[in-house]
Amino acid sequence: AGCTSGATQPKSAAASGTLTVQAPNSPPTFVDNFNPFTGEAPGLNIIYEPLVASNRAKGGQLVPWLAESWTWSADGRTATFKLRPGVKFSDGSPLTAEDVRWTYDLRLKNPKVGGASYRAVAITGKDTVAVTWKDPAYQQLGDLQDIPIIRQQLWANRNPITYVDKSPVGTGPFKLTKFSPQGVTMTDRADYWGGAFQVQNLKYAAATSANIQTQLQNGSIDFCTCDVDAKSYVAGDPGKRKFLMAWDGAVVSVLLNNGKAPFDDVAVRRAFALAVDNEAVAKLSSSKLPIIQAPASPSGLNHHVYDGWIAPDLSAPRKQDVSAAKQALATAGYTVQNGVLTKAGKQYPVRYVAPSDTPFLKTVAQLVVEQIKQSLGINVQLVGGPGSNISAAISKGNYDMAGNWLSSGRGIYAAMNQFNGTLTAPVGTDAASNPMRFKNAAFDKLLTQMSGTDDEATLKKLGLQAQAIFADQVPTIPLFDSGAAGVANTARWTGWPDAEKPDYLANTGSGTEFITTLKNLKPAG
Amino acid sequence: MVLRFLSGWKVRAGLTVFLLFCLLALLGPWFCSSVLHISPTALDVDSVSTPPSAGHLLGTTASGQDVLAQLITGARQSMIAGLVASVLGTSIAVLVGVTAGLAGGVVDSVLTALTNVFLTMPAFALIFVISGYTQGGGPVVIGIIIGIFGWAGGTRALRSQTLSLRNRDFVVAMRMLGESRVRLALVEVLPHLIGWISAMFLGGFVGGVLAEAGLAFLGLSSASTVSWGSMISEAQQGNALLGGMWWWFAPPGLCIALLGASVTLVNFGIDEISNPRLRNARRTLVRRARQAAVKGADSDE
Amino acid sequence: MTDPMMASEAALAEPAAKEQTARPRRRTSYLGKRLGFYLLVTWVAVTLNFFIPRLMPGDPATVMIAQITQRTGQPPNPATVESIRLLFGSPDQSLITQYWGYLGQLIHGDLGLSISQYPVPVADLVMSALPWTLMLVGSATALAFVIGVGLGILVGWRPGRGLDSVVTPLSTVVGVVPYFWVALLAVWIFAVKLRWAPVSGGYAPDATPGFNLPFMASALGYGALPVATIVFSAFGGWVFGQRNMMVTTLSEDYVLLARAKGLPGWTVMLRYAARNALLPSVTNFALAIGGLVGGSLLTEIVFSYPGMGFLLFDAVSNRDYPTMQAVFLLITLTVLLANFLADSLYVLLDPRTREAS
Amino acid sequence: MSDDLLEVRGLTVEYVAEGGSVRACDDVSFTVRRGEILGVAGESGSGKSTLITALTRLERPPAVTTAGQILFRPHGVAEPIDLVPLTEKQLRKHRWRDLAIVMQSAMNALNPVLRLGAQFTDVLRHHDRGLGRAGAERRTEELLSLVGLTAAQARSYPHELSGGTRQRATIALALACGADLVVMDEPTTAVDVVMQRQILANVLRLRDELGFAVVLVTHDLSLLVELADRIAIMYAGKIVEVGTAHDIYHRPSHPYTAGLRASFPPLHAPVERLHGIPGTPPDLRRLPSGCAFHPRCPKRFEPCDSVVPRLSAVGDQEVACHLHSHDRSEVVDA
Amino acid sequence: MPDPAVLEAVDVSMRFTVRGGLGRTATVRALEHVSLRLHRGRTVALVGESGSGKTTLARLFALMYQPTSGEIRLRGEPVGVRRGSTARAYYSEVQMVLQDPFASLNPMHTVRHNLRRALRLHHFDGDLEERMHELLRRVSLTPTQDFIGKLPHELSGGQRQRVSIARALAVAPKVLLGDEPISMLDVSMRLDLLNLLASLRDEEGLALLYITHDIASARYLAEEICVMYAGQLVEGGPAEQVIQNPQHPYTKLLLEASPDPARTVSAAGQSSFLPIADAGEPPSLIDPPGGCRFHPRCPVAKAECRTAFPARTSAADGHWTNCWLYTSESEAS
Ligand SMILES: Nc1ncnc2c1ncn2[C@@H]1O[C@H](COP(=O)(O)OP(=O)(O)OP(=O)(O)O)[C@@H](O)[C@H]1O
Ligand SMILES: Nc1ncnc2c1ncn2[C@@H]1O[C@H](COP(=O)(O)OP(=O)(O)OP(=O)(O)O)[C@@H](O)[C@H]1O
Ligand SMILES: [Mg+2]
Ligand SMILES: [Mg+2]
Ligand code: NI
Repeated sequence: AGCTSGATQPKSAAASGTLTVQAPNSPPTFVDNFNPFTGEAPGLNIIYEPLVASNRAKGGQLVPWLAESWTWSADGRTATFKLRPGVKFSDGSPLTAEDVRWTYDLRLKNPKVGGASYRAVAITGKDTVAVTWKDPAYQQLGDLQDIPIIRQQLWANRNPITYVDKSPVGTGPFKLTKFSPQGVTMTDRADYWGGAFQVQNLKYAAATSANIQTQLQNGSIDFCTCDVDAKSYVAGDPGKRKFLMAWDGAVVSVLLNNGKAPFDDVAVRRAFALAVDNEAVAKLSSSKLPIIQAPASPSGLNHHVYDGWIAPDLSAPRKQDVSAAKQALATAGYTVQNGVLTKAGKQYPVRYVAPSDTPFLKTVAQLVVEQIKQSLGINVQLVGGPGSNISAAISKGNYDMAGNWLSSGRGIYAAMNQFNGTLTAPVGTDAASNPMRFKNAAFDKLLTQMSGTDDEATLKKLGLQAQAIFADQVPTIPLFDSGAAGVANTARWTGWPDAEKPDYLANTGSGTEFITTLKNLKPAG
Repeated sequence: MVLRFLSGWKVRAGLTVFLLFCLLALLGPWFCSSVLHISPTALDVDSVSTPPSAGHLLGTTASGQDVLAQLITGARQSMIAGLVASVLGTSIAVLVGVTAGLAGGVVDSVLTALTNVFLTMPAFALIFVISGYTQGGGPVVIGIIIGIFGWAGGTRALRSQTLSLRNRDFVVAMRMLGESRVRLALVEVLPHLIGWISAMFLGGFVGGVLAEAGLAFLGLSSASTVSWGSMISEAQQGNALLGGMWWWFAPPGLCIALLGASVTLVNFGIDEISNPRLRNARRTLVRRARQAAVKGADSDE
Repeated sequence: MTDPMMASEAALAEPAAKEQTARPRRRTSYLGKRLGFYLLVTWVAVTLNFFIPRLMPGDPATVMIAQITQRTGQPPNPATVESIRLLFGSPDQSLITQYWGYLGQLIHGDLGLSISQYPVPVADLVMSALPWTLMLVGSATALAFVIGVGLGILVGWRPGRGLDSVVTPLSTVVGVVPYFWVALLAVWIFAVKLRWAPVSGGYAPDATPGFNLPFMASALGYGALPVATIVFSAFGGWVFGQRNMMVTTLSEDYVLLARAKGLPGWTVMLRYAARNALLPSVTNFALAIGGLVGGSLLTEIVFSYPGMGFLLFDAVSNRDYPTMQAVFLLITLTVLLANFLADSLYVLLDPRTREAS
Repeated sequence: MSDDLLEVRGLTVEYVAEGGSVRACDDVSFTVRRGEILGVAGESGSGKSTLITALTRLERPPAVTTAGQILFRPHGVAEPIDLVPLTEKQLRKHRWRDLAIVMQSAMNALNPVLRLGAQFTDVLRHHDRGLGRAGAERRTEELLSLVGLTAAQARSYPHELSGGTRQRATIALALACGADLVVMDEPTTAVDVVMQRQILANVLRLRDELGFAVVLVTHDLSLLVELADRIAIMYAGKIVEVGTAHDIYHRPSHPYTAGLRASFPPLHAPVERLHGIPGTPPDLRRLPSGCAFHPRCPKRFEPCDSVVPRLSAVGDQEVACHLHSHDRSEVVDA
Repeated sequence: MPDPAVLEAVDVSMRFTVRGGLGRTATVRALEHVSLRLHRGRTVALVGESGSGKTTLARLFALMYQPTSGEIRLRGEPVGVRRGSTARAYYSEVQMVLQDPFASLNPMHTVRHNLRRALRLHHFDGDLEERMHELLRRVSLTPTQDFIGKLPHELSGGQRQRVSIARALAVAPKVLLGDEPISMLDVSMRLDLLNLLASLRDEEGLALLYITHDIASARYLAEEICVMYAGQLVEGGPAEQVIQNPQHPYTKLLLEASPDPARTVSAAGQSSFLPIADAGEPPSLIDPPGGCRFHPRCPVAKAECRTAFPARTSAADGHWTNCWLYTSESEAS
């Protein structure tokens, strides 16, 4: 004893209304830049707020945020937003339609800020703003949640790219009070439009994946969205420690490079998918969670988020079927020689890239490789490396198989759009979208149709067709449903969302979701 | 000389352990698969994170891999990395250092400048960067990178040794017989550097093993092969210590330490040979002689 | 690689020739040469540091897009991708043009803007990280040196005795235990189990950096464990080298003569034997300082210490070339500085290398 | 008897080693009188340095004094002190004050990182606690001037001085505390003949002024003959002959002495073909049986290879040779 | 002097550039205008104090450096530093025996290796083994089969020096340069080696350069003695002449200082050490005194001694000196 402030439990913290969380992205130190365009300081995503948000716990349902409501024009190209009254920036000035217009317009004018899928923006009334797209854009509205609204007065003379903002002014419920590279402290605002919060002080502590577990264990952090050994953490004090799974729609999958042999051949993709036992993978991957993650649907959609959207015949996971897999390979003319996939005398060695700094992806990779070796006799070469290398390899198409999580919780269109063949790029050039390089004309056509409707029934119908193509073409091998795991200590704060069926996701990485989480917290006892 | 080298307990103990490890590296994988019938990569989904038991003598990892099998196969990877690093590093060091020392003049200046550049380069950082680039090309690639960036330190010592050897009388004498430079270098000078070279080699070996472990810890080792470093790294990522899984965390570290210790012990011996002043009489002998002297003096009276 | 046998050599430059009768004739040209040499080495190192990272696959834009994809659960829309590419993607200029630009910037002391922390100047990042590393590794290196050399002197003074036969093998074995393994164990024992020290970080999150007591106390508390682990791993190397130097020195006639003079044991040990046996260690210490910035990678990662090592790790992960280059440059400069220091120290400490009066 | 400053009796020094010990000094006995110069000559490896270090109790492992006495009678001490059983601490009282040493190579004997003056003052002040810094410096100057050096040289580091100057300085250092006995191990082998003579002339003059005794070790017998009062000849760890310089030169009794004497070509006398001593000095680890010199001895006869001759008086000299054993005296005549 | 010189140094000077601790450089003027001739079947002894440049001259003869000025001539032909086979050709005529027998044999190689390399390098095409034994016999290392397989550490100093000589002889040289070949040997073994050298000279007709500190041994072995002081030759001539009738004050000093027990013959029983005046030390060669370099120590120095190096004055018997004392005389006469 006798040492250090860090290890001691801030017991008095609850009394003073302080919540300590791990900063999103877990950097070891923070950099004092709260510029909403370039900054990465913690808390940035709750200082600034967008017009709309989506609730991933509800299948990506759009939620009004700074906009109270919106209406679509008949052609589906223009959405008119009605701003919420009484929204104030943290400097006390009110949010105006001009602020919104200016914010949106900036993105159109400055290509380096970018991110604008719309074509034009205009003020149509005292507190209404119209945003116009090129094509029917019902499915594009969600993009707006990534655009934080800033105050024109402050930013008009700032270069949005190069300005280093140390005293941010936003509409969010907390304002910055203290910055230190090891911790950021924010206090709540009395004049927040969403009402009062019980959490008066919010602290972001620097904690990396290497030490978050210990910091949780010794109680210096109340909440984190993090990949930890939640099972042993919760088991340590089941009464006070809570596991939260933010089902954000993620499906852990094996990405297959559809753009190059051998996985450009659907038979090979099918064979590999059949050769994998996703049940075992799911089980092994859940060894550190208090729950067992469910094997994924062959539709590639997460059961939790897309309950009701998944075709009933695709709801059950694909069963491992070694003989079918072998059959598929044989029919397509493949043989396995010395552990190498061979067709017509040509050999197709397979490389599986997996980031070595994401433990569970590495474990998944090891197991999948092992299973393929066992079932098909193919020696897949496992290639590791730092995550940045692996993402570069995936983006460039320099891989055959890759472990990653996929699928968006922002609605069926967003989920399926990840396989949009028009957005991909050939092997050798960067594909930011669809690095699987999956191309299917019928599938792409369905996507265009989905984009032009906001009728749920139509969307569902198109979704079913898309799923069928997906399950048949196997652009990836969905393994199991996942999400952003998190743990919370209820010693000081209660009111966390339900673990089984949450109404919203507790996730520091997403601003609006985290604000909702914070809003619902109450001091313990 | 060889006998003298082998006479100390340190050298003998060191060599024994070292050879055991070599044997492990050589035969380990075969032993694993053919005798113990365990695979280092197989994942036992049903027994994850289990402590040592009859089924898994050293327990399993968080993903159900057999720790013992990993430890045995890891020996090969770690030692290959160390070996490649030290063979390459020492070879470059000898080539550059001896050439610079013997040739003198412009060649010496250029080679010395080269050495200095490599000395000032942030070696470990660059190794870190480059091995990231190679996407875990396995222990050989890692060893090569470590070797390429790690040779400079020893080169300077070798060069100055060669410089002093170059003007030693026996070299001068052979030169005055008309002996060619290459032969002078290989036959007259090099044998005298054996002590240095082998110490450098062993130092490089340990350095290589440690560097590989460090890189593996940073996530830069090959994903398809198991090395002690990658075991520690995975154990750390798997929170082995917090979870009380000592059987996962402890053995690879201890193995590296043991290997390093054995090599260091051998180095002690080499050091004593190359620097005779370090050899001192066995204390017991001196004490015994002194006691005998006292007794003799007593009986004389 | 460090091995004790290279201990006897001082610095980067030529080992000081022993022809001491030499007179200062061409001192200016010597200094010029020296400076020229340093400049040359710096230039070569800077050049390599520029090109090697850029030969790695991937560019900052790809990494950033991948990060956004992970954070939001879906790839950014094409407009965003476009803007990121515009900002950070492969510039249109050829590598050579970029290189000249970089050199030009360097000459003006401009390290550029960080990419991963855009648009924060790299200089700011470095300045906030450097003091931590200097403090952490600096104090640890110094401490390891003092402890190791002190022990080395003690055991070398009576070679073969009990202390020597225990301390020497033990300290060398300690030196070959993988550093991070020891550090992780230390964290587990002292931070997790015993709770004597914080788990990670450079100071308490709520401390305000600056010259105030709570902050400094917190920084000390946070630094204790990392420093201790470095010292633990590093002191052994000094023990062995110093011991051997000591043993070698003991057989020198002047030590024998000092004994013959009837001087007390301590005087002989310290003033005669250790004073001389220390010389190579001291210059090696100066050289070890050169490894300060570069050597902190593992420590800082294990302890999430906010220093240069972590900065570099982060920069590499994010393909943040300007930051990487700055860190590399700093490492190169510290190494050169350390060499200069070693040179000067040697001259200062060993009168034989000084000019005859 | 009271004239004897030092009496060495049966001194035996061994280098202990795993494979058996080496006796580098074997049953060595001799006396040193006050104020005399005793020369010790012998070939390389005959144990001269070993003798010197054992005499001053400076032997270091693996050297161990296994037998014998060193009876030392410094001024002001009535009873002779046996140095052999003394502890390091007890010895420290006598070191330098009574017993000083000059080493073979002054370059190595002076601490390279301390100025010359400092190496004087630390010993001066250690042995005379009352002496202040200034006093010690004054004394240093005096001492240096004894050997013809200046105060300025006290401020030099050893490496800044020439070999001869350094060697003179170490001699001045040896005189710092007024020792009764100064032991010198080849003090001039590293310097030139001219400097050698200058240094030794200095030693001789100082001896006459200060009255200390000198044990001087060298392998240059011709020099010793000029310099020493008495000379002891060592061969393979044993003293084979002791006598006055004159006797040793003109009437060598031991064949080895005779051979040694004939190994120096004359400078002025007519040149004749000389032959030195055939063979090579023995390896102490494998000494020949009997008299160690017998394999090289031109006059060896039957007991030489079996019986070790003891040192015994023959006239003024002492010789260890069967030629001069009392019971064999007839053989000499024959 | 009947036949022409086999090897000669003609007016050679040698300067070394040395580097000090902080990179300072200085020039060591190790040899100044030295000429020396070696003749078949004759020994020239070169004596002088340590650092006077004796080794430097020997090394110039051995073509280890290129002289700064002047030249080395082999049978009248100037030779320069060379490499490869031309170097080998030179070394087949000129060989050197170094001072330290403990250092001049590679501790890792046997006697056989040393001899065989020498023979091989110089294209010996007879029975190698037989020739090696013959060489060992030549240097009295008998029985030869006992020695041929030995490593240096198994040999005594004298034996090693014999091996060095045998190695030099293996190439059947015309000139043997001995750089203090006996100074590291035990007193008792020195004479044997000198005798060996003498017999080689006499029987093989070697031209011998014998470098030594010990003027008495020079007298013993050599016909001719040259005295060197601080890089300059100051006196030379037939051995007996130089010893018994030294001209140069330095030679006189050297002779006075050399131990000579015979001097005490008269004073029976009492040691009578002959002290000499404190004559200072040899100068630094980096900034040597001008003129005759001995002048600062010279008891009879004159004004011109400081300014210029005296010309050589020769006597009829070949005894010469470079000293102002005699220069003026000869000029006067
Ligand atoms: N440290 C040692 N260990 C073992 N043997 C030793 C050691 N030092 C000396 N000897 C042996 O002791 C013997 C005597 O050595 P010593 O140094 O006394 O001879 P020395 O007469 O002084 O010779 P030198 O004239 O060469 O100085 C030698 O045979 C030597 O081999
Ligand atoms: N390679 C060299 N570089 C620089 N200086 C040298 C070199 N060789 C010799 N010298 C210098 O030249 C001078 C003459 O040296 P040399 O070795 O020829 O003397 P020496 O007469 O052989 O001396 P000794 O009797 O000690 O062997 C000395 O001052 C020496 O320092
Ligand atoms: Mg000796
Ligand atoms: Mg010489
Ligand atoms: Ni090294």
